[in-house]
Amino acid sequence: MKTFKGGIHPPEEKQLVKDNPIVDFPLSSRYHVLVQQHLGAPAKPVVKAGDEVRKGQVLSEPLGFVSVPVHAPTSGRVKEIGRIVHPVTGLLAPCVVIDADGRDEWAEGLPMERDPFAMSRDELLDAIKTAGVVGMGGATFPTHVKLSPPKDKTIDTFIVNGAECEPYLSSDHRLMLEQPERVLKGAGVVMKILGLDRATIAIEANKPDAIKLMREKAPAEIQVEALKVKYPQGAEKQLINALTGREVPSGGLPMDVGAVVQNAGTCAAVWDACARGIPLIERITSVTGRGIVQPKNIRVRVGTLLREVIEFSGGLNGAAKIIFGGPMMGIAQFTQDIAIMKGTSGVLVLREEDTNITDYSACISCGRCVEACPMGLIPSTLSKLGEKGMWQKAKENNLLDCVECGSCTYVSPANRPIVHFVKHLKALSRAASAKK
Amino acid sequence: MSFNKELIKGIWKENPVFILVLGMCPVLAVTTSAINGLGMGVATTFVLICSNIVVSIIRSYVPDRVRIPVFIVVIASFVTIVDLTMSGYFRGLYHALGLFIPLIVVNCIILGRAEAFASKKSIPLSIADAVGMGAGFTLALVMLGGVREIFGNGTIFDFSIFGSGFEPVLVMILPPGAFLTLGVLTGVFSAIEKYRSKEWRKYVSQDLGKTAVVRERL
Amino acid sequence: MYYILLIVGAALVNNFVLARFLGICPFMGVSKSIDTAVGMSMAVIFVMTLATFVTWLINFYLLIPFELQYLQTIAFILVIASLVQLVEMIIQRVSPPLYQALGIFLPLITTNCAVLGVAILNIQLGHSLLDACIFAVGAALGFGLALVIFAGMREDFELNNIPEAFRGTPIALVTAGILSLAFMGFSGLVK
Amino acid sequence: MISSILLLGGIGFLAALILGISAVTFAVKMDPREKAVLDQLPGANCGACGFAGCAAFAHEITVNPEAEMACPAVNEEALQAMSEILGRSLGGSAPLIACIRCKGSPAETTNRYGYVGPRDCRAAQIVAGGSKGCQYGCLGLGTCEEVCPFGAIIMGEDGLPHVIESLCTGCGKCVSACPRGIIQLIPRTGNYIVGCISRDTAKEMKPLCKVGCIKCGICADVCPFDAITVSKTTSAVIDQDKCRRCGLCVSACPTGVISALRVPQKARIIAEKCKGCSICEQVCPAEAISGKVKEPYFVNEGKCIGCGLCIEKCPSDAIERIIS
Amino acid sequence: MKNISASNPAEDPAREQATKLSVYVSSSPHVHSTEDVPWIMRQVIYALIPGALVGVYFFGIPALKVIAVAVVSCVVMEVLWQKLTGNPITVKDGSAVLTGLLLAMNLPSGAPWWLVVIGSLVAIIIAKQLFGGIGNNPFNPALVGRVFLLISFPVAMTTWPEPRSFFSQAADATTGATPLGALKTAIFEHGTIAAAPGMNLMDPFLGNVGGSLGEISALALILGGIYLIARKIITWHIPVVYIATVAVFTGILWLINPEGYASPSFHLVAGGLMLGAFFMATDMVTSPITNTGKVVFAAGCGVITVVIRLWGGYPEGVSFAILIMNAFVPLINRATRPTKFGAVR
Amino acid sequence: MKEIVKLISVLTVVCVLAGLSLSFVSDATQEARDYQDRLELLSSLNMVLPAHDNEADKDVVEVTGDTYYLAKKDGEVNGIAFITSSDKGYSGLIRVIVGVQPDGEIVSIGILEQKETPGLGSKITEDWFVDQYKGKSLENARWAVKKDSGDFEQISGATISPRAVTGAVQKGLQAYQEDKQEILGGSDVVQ
Repeated sequence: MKTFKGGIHPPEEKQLVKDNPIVDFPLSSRYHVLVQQHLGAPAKPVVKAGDEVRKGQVLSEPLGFVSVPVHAPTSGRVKEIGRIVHPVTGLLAPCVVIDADGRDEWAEGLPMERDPFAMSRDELLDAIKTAGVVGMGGATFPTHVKLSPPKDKTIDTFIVNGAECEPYLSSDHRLMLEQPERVLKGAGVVMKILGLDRATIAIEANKPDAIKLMREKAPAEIQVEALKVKYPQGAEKQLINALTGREVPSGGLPMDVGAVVQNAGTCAAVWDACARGIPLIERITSVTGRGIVQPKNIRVRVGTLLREVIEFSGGLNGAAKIIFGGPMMGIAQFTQDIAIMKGTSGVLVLREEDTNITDYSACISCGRCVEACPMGLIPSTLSKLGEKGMWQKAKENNLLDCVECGSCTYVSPANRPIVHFVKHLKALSRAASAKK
Repeated sequence: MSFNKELIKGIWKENPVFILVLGMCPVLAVTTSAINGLGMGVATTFVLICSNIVVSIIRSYVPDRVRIPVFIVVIASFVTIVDLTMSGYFRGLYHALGLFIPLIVVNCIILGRAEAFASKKSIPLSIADAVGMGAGFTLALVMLGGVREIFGNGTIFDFSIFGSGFEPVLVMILPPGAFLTLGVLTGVFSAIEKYRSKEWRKYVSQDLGKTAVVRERL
Repeated sequence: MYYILLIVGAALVNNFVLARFLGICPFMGVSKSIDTAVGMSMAVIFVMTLATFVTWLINFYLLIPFELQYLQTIAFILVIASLVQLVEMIIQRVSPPLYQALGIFLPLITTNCAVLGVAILNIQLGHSLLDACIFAVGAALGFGLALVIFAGMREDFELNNIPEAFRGTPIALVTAGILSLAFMGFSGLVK
Repeated sequence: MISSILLLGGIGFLAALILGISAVTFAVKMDPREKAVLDQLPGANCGACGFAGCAAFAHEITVNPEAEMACPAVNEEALQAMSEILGRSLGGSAPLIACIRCKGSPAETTNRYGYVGPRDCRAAQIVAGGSKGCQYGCLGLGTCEEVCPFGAIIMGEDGLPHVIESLCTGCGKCVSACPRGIIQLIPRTGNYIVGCISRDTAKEMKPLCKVGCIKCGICADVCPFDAITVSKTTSAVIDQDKCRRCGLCVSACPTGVISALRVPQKARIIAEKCKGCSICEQVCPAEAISGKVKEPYFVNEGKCIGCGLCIEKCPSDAIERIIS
Repeated sequence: MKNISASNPAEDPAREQATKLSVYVSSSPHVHSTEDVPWIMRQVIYALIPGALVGVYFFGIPALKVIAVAVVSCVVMEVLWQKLTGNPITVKDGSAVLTGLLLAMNLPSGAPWWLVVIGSLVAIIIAKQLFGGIGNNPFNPALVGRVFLLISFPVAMTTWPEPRSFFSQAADATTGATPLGALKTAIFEHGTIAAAPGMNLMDPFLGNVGGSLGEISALALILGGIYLIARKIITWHIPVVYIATVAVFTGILWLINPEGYASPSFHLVAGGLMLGAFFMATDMVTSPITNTGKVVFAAGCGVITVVIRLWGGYPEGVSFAILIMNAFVPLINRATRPTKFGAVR
Repeated sequence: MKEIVKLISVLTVVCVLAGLSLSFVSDATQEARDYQDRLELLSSLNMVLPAHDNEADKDVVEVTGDTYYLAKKDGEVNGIAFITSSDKGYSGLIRVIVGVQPDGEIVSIGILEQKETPGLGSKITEDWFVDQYKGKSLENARWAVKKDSGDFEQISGATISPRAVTGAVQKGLQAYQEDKQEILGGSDVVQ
């Protein structure tokens, strides 16, 4: 079975939620739509307090190429442009607060019916951008940018990422099981944009049902590949390496080796955007973990408060950590008053015994992190440098190549927060270069 | 700076061994016993004083380019004098110190003091500096030699201090013992210094606390 | 075989730094990074050999015939000091890259007691000219070895949580002590 | 005897010849300051500074404006001389001093969550923006104490850093290390600072911190020198150039967020010198000076606020500060 | 930066607050493997038990006493130091116990108690705590303690009680030589190994020889080593390469001159090679991080061991070899950095 | 140019002055040093030779490169001292002075120089060790340490050094036996 070098195999814990069918989250009375839900240039709100908005209406306009708009998740009135804690930074960030009118009316002309395969490449890219599609795996990088490689890069490989290597999460799994067509057709649109006649869907071997179903449904030009169950199998660079044997050069992008990777959920969103003009206003999220009473896979509107999602899932039970995303790369939250974003692939609630809040001690140089690092780094050295804040030396030790997958930190017997140290060093390095 | 201040600073505040970490070679090599340390210390002090005097006298006549060679010649002369004198009158010590008598020439302390001090200061101050530095150096050597002799041989200045049941810790009078002892001693010195400054900091911060009270009453 | 033993003896068994305590100042001072340690080692190898060569000649052809052995120290140090300065200037003129690599370490060597020490030891041990030079190379190699090992360890110390009081010189000395303990294992290897 | 003189003289002559010729042939141009600095250094080339000899260190310290005195063998006078040569402080005293602009100890403030991770403010800041309830407040993990090369900052038992005036050199390392910009460098002559930089309104701040600046503006009103500015979204700021160190703002502040670095030194009139001109009485903002014209005036210490205006204005240098 | 993160809720106000909010925040990842430092230390201690048992079997109560004194004094030293310096007490991680056990296994069973205590002092205080405690020591603490003792008290450290079965312990223990010691004497006197007594291989393999109490039985140590490899505490690289280097090196010399050099099989089972290869050289803190580095490290250990054994003044070179190679670890680590993913080739 | 002249003259003058003063000191201490040298030799000779009334250090015979010092009482040779050495010591040369009666029986021995491990091999300088050689001759003793089934005590933990001493003494005795006639006969020749 195809795989890459390094990596770890933490307990999968998918059984909590993987067999629960997707359920629709009921309409809420109020939504908090963060303006900044993507990586890249900020967007500017175009509505003001008191405005009436309809479902799918644009709420903000992108400022720049690497930027996307956000849309109203339902119809209603804009209460205010307020501030809410941003799940990524933990600081207050602007959001559009919408009081739902309960009618849930689509904006004019939505949803439309059109044949994406009849559209031109530019039209498709524009449709994707207008719909505010971003990477749904969690990175939230604007999809249209990823699909517009510079002319000098030849793309010959397109990979649909259905690996879902993060433990606990099953949103992509359920999506592939329940709506394989959206994924496959979306992949077809992406192939058209990239001008390719082949694609690969990569799925970790722990989802045999999804593999089987995909193999049945997929057209001939889309090949389904089973991957060894190993974290971070779904990381772009590792995925490309596993499937093609190519290594994305240090500091480079997948396109440098002719590859484009899109998450399965993103493909589905691309299909909606291109075929029906529906913007990205809802997503499938696994609400799971032993700290939640009824783990569920839900289809939830962007802007829904976490508090409501938790209530919908039966409430908390001895929660010690609430995480947006998976346990390996997700972001811990300190309040329930935050909103679901486009990139929220999961809401994970861990109890104290499932998570890791113990003290760390000195590195004992066991080398396990070196074995585990998929990027061929020496995380132990980086962590020691992090302790001293020596970012220049850390850069000499390939600091910037770290993808923060967390494998090293998972295996560290001294429980060292290596990823945290890496983030710290990267921040110091950024601050220093900003100064100059 | 006063004469007295120059005199005493070498003993603790600018101790050449524990604080400035100069002239380590003889410090480590000859301190297998307290008496050797004393001999080396006295010899070095003698050279230090004499060369400081001479350098201080001739300082204004020496052009920069040949300053170091001239100083070295001066120092080497005194070292040779010590060497010859020891050979003639203190044979036992002469054998014990061995190679390290001629090597006094390259002891950083001597050239360092000649350069840093004697080449700029008057004769009396230079003498004070030399005596102070020499005393500090000797003190350190005797301490180190004493510790090593006590543990490595069970004696101090050749007087047995433990009973016959004592097993000497041989390594102390071997090369590793020299490094370890000096390392631990400098560490302890610096710990004492750190401890003292911590106390002082504590005092300062309490003082700040008092100021805070005053502030609020204002 | 004799020469190998001579080198091994000077480099490992009676390592200049760890067993003979020569050149401790630069050992402590220049061992903070591996790069400088390597540069310093190169410079020491070169100067030690050269100095040994010249001082041996001076001793054998000047001091001994005129019965002036008591001038040994003063003559040697004067020669070494001038020699180092001369070498520095020649290198600077002839090969600027080499000067960049070695030159900056040359002034440090003047007062390196290892250089004077090896010159005097050679006379004391009654070595022939060839023996003396080989002994000097061995000694310098031993010095360099100790220096580079030590630099590697000290670079790591930067990242360790050494108790405050022991940072810097004290821990370097303790490390040298343990290293010296380990090198005791070579004793008896060569007499 | 002759042979020894000849031999040594000969070697000396040769050595000098070589050095002399080389001095001329290989003369290398050098920054004159570098040379002057080198003269001040011990010249032992012991390598203890980490550089290859004194010349290398002299070069470094001349060329690199941030290099600090690393020579362990140099004495205070030489240090002073070198500082003069280079026109900058070499780790000696500097005109600036750091001050901490937050008084929100854990007892006075709230926490948002339990932080698990390295004890470093910068590291804590990147995880959900820091655990302190107030976005602007001190995280209290002691990074400033850690980075201070002079041991001039200590974390007090109140969980806040404190600057030790006598050790602080104003190097600014703590300022750049603090992720929340709480530390500010002020002139050493300054004495009063506002211990808050929050941009929250009084209402927003109330649940988070009991001791923050509530932007009431009383201090600005009371300041006789217009040295304080404050707005609804910026905490009060003291313009240290205008501040006369009278301390009126301290007593006026309702939350006690303004504090003094040190006790103000009060004025005392030297009776022998005082000519009784009454200028001091007129300039004193606190009405602390009284007396009869042409007789020595005196200061009411209880009222004196130590602003020093009288000292400045006195034509006969008859007023001094009480040094305690 | 202080290496404290979350502490006891009672002591840490932030933690207490969190308990009220019942939510913690930390950087990702949020899950962790169950294998922590104490677990690793425990595994190594388990793996040492067979070797220690053989020692106790052949040397009796004194061996047990040495082990007990070493373990207790190491733990006490660590606690004392940490109390004195005001650092958190870390004996719970088990490293001090392990150091004590390893130290004991490197001592003769007849070692007097004060000797063991001095060894523990050197191992824990000088070799470990002065460098900053666990994880920071560049040299293997137990070995530093052992070599310190060997050089300081050569007589006490080379007085090897004769092995006997546990059940036939006599009151007056006689002393003998180790196989390597006997070999060295034979070569020194006669220039040939023929005069060395008792060169059979079975006794040192099972443990029926004189020597440090933990090094005598190659079999028991190999069993422990295999356990460690199976548990993935150590990798095969260091023990296999170390042993192979010794075998190849001595093998070549033996083939050249069987009169002057003992056979490789003898060198493998005699002395502390197995203890060193499986337990001392593999100490994580003091061995290289990468597998390539481990190979280089082990080969160096092997060569130095053989050089000291064959030509040096000491009959055994394992301790010295490992200590010397410990010093090289930073350099080896630098030289054997893994190639990073996507490195431009 | 002027500067060079100054440089040269200053350094030369300093060197000349140094040479002058040193030769003066050397001359002044010459006697004392010679006296110390002789004292050293005499004290070791007196240690190993029987009571005599001549100046043994001046009553010297050289045979095949070895020097023999003769002690005489009333003009009769009553003891011969010679220096022998071994390089089989643990770390370097061991020099032993041996005093024998004309018939080859040892009066006493003394260790002149050794670099053995302090506290261990260096115990060969202790009285109990040295004294055991008294009265031994080639005929009446087995010249090996007890461990090698000889007659001489070894030092626990360090058998190498006693072996070296025993070997050295034996070697010296053998040399003496071989050249005995010449040594005793030639005693009058060299004065």
